Amino acid sequence: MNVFELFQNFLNPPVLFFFLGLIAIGMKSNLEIPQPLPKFFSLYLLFSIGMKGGAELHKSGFNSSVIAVLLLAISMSALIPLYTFFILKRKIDIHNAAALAATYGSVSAVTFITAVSFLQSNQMPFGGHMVAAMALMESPAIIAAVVLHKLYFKEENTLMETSLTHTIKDAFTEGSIVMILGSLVIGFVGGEKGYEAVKPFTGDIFKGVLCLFLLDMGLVAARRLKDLRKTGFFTLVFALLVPIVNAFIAIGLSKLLNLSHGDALMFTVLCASASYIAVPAAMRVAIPQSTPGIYVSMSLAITFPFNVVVGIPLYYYIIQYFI
Amino acid sequence: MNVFELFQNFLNPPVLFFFLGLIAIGMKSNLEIPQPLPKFFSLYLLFSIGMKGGAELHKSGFNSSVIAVLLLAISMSALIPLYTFFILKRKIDIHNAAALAATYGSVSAVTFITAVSFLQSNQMPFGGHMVAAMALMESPAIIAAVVLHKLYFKEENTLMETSLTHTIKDAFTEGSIVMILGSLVIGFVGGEKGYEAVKPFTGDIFKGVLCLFLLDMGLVAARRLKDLRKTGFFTLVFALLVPIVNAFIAIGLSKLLNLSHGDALMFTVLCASASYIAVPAAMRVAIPQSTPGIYVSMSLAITFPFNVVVGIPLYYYIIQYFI
Amino acid sequence: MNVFELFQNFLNPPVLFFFLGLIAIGMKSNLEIPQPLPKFFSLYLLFSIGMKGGAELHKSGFNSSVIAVLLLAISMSALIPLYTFFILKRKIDIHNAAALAATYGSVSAVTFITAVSFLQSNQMPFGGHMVAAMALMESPAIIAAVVLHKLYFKEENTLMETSLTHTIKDAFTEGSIVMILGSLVIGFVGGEKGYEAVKPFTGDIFKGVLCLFLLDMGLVAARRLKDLRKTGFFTLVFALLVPIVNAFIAIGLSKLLNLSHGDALMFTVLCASASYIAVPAAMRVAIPQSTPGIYVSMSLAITFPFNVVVGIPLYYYIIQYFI
Amino acid sequence: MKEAYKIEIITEKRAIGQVIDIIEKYGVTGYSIIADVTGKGKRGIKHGDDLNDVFKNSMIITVCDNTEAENILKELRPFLQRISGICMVTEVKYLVQ
Amino acid sequence: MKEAYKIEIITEKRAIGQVIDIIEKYGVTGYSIIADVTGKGKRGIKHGDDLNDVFKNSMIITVCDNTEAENILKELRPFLQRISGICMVTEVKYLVQ
Amino acid sequence: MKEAYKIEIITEKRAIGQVIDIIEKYGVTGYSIIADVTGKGKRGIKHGDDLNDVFKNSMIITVCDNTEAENILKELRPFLQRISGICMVTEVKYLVQ
Ligand SMILES: Nc1ncnc2c1ncn2[C@@H]1O[C@H](COP(=O)(O)O)[C@@H](O)[C@H]1O
Ligand SMILES: Nc1ncnc2c1ncn2[C@@H]1O[C@H](COP(=O)(O)O)[C@@H](O)[C@H]1O
Ligand SMILES: Nc1ncnc2c1ncn2[C@@H]1O[C@H](COP(=O)(O)O)[C@@H](O)[C@H]1O
Ligand code: NA
Ligand code: NA
Ligand code: NA
Repeated sequence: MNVFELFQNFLNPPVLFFFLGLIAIGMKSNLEIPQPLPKFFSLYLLFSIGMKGGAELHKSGFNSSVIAVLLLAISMSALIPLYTFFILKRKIDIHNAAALAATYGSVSAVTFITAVSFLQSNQMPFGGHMVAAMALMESPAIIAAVVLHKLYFKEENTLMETSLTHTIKDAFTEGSIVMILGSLVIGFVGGEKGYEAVKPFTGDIFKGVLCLFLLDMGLVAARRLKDLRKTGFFTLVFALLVPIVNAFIAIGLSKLLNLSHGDALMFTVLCASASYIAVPAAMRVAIPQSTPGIYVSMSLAITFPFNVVVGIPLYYYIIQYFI
Repeated sequence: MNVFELFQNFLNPPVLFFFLGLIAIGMKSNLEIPQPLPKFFSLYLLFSIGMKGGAELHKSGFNSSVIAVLLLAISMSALIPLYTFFILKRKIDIHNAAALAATYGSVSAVTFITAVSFLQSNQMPFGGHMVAAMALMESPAIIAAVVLHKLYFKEENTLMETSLTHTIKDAFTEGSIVMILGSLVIGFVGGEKGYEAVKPFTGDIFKGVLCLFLLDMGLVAARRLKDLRKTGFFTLVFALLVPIVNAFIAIGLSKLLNLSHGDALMFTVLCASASYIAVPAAMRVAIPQSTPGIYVSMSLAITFPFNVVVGIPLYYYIIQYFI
Repeated sequence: MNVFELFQNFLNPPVLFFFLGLIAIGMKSNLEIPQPLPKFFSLYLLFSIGMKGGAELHKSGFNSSVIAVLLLAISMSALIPLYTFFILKRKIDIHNAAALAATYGSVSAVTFITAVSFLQSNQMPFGGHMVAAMALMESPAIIAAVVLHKLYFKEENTLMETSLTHTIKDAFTEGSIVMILGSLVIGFVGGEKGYEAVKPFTGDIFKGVLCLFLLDMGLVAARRLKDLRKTGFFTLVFALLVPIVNAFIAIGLSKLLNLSHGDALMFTVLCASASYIAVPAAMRVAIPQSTPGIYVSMSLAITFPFNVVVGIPLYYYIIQYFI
Repeated sequence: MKEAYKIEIITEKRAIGQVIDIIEKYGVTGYSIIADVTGKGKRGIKHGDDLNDVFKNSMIITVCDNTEAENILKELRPFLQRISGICMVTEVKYLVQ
Repeated sequence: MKEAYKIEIITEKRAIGQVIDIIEKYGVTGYSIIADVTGKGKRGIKHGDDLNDVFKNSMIITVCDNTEAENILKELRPFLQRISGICMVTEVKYLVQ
Repeated sequence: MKEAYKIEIITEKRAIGQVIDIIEKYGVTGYSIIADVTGKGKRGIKHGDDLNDVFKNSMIITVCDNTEAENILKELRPFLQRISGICMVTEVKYLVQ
């Protein structure tokens, strides 16, 4: 893969539709994918990769290396908030520091899905257990960040205090997590035969749906960009640097664990990506003083497009040459 | 087919997604298929089986045995309310007795559709006219139940009395019935060629959509289960026994009429299933004193899962060995 | 193609679903495709033909004859309002005359899409640039009509006067236009490879989605028919004659430019069709005194069904014998 | 600004057509509808999660004068009792077009 | 609790941006929108069944004080006359955050 | 017709369950919900365009008597301060089923 091919990712339809969304808002167009369709597409995409991951896991089976990757994934999700929280605490208030720590420790399903579509175009396989890794990386970061927040912030108003167990429960019952884990298990149980039956729906039309979903993401990201004008230059740098740092750590660990190129890319993308579904939902309950306008905007309007346009091909390039 | 294969029905993806829905509500997850998508899926499924049934009817044509099955189907829909009403009248108020009689005389399109998907997995064909049978069985039960209710309940408040003709009109203009009958006719007119053009949409992605639809059914059924705590043990027994009794009658009649195994299963499933779309809609107008919390819950949260998990494979097993 | 084949268009599923919609409203059925699904289907159809048109344009490339067709298309869109406005001004108020002029100068994407599906059934190709022609024909008519309205109507109330530049800006940022142009460009950039990846979604299931969309169009058209009772006989004649006149002009021009049969049909259909999405949206801002109940109803409840049922096969027939 | 009465009715979605009939019977020509409302009342919870709008409400708002309001309310009471729902009346100032 | 005015405006969905501009012009910083409202008025029935929101309304609710209300209402009247819609004002008690 | 209080609360969609808990705690057994409301307030714009209802509001309406209203309002104030949202109270005439 040369630089020209790297650039090709930019030219594939799903990514271009993301830009169409940005442009449409820039032109003040009234183009929109009406709700609740974007919400449904997101469920559909989770359903699709869950079923596929489960079916592949059925074929490959669990083994010690799979377990190792899953444990590593969980650890990274819990550790990233630790280091980011202490950097952030110096620059912004403790509530948003904790929320941002959770955001960057957790993962973005859509970035993962865009990477799936990228690997497909490059005919490179990855293991079904990476879908499980994604599902398992959503929550540890949330729990870690809430623990940090509780340690550093003594609340006077205990009226509606949310206990940690409550947060943990919430983190595992969030709709998107139930959907991906459920589909993964059902795909695993159904095996090859089960997957074949749903493949025209979950597999064949996948890329088309992804185009429309990324169009919506572009529209939403462009709206959020306005929120970012108010937050400082620091957040911009953070939203671009942290993914790169996390990606480099992930690539190093992938080499240590001797992961296949496909698995390494997926793991790297998970570490580099930032949540904008599960984390904001959890933060509104656990740390309501935090400002979604900041962390959702950073994740969605900066880190997500960076990963999708530059990050994925870049990580892929590095992995191919250095692993 | 042995007992192991029977059990396999439980393990196929659509049924497992129904259970995922139940579990999600049990965990108090906020997972949901946002409205109006479930409503749209239901239209889609009616459209799909209507087109398919029509195209097959185009191939096979009408003959005296087809007519016989259709007449039998209509009769069963009208007769089941008769016997059930008099059983129910002894235990519960007359309004709900009539509504329940209609519920169990009429049919459940989704149970039918799950049976279609079951037969597909077992590579067993069934006649396109069974779709017509389904469409024709929706209304007679409603009319029979409303007649019974009028006979046994003399209303004082005649202010907004609904005439029987009004009920009959309503029963035939209900959206779901117009959709299935319309698609059936259009499938019939379009024949093989018309069907081929829409098949990637109505056929190929059918099972995937069914998974998401049954997920939603699971969510809704679990919510309704709570309503059932208030109603007694009798309703539980009724919701499990009546489908079995009706199924046995249907299997006997199938043997008499010498139906193919596929047709016999579909006819049995129709008789055993209970309505939760057309009947509740009709009852809110014709018998507003009845309580949808009772009959919808019985139909959706007990009879439907029973038929889908135990009933369909059981009836199939019996039909294969006794017809 | 003989008269029998002409009649066949009437019998293909999408058109029959349009009639099912009309019948359902006639029966006072509550059948509906719940919002926002019709809106989404319309986006989906624009996305699909945009991607396809773009990919084909990628293959064929631009050349002088393509440019000629596009210029001709833009001119027709701007000129039709001129001649219709002066006819209309004699019979109805100036606001609705201008709105109707814009309606008939602009185009109907769904009529175009139905023609695409018609050509597919008849295995006749057409050039990808015709999709560009469609996109480019939406706005000139709007601008022409607003200019005419400004010339002939001196407004006293200048409070919220809308400038012409504002109208022009609106005409190009309307969601449906951004969607079709965006998809066209992305399809063009992605070429054959990009199109193959999305084809199962944009191509294979297209006709099935079109059925459901036309069902909704039938429901909406039937509701609008009631509005038309109030408007006179003149509007009925206008809504039937103008498309025919425009079609004849278009067929003549196609012969002059030596267009292929497929391209000629698409151009004719564009000229003959009347807008009911972009134009009403623009008129509510630019000429709010106009009555959407009149021009949307004429376009949707008369001209659209006329074109779909009679027009398309008729124009096709004429083009085959006279070009 | 005109003094007027705002009537807000929440009832079963499928019954909204009958409410419109009542309103129009007494000469009121304007109303607005919010199609999807969920809720809880004497008849249990309406989750709005079913396929046929039986467990779903709609809200209809109409602004009218005193006599119209009285006529509508008289006919509405037995209707709401028989079917389901509530009705609230508020005095409002109304901007006449 | 603070005494305040609740202004409810129902107008064409596509015109809601203009209503927001009017509200914000007079310094009111809070409002709520119910995006999809159907209805009937002088300009006929809005079924909400079209593809471009021409036959659909939205409702916008804003709580403000007396002066703000008066300013808004003055500018709203010609707007509603020109475009379409109604406006209701109610006195409410308002729970200040 | 009964005199009653209509409480209208607009708050984050994800927090609506907590509002229902507050209402039911004080014995009010009826409420209605409009699930999707967008808007603007102290915490910025809620476009309603996200996938997890964080940038979306809901509106809950409950009709109750004076004591119920007072109890609810007392508990609502810190809740709205902590989470987000507004609350309006209006006197209405209420048609009792
Ligand atoms: N006190 C109340 N406040 C607000 N809405 C109510 C109230 N009581 C009933 N409702 C609404 O009216 C619907 C029907 O009420 P009911 O007929 O009492 O079950 C409920 O589902 C609620 O949406
Ligand atoms: N009297 C009324 N009560 C409630 N809503 C109304 C009333 N009059 C008009 N509306 C609403 O305002 C919209 C536009 O009204 P109009 O401009 O008169 O056609 C209608 O579609 C209704 O939604
Ligand atoms: N003055 C107001 N009038 C109407 N709605 C408001 C007002 N202020 C706030 N809201 C609504 O309450 C939500 C939350 O407000 P806040 O917590 O101030 O951001 C907003 O998104 C609006 O939907
Ligand atoms: Na991460
Ligand atoms: Na039955
Ligand atoms: Na035209």
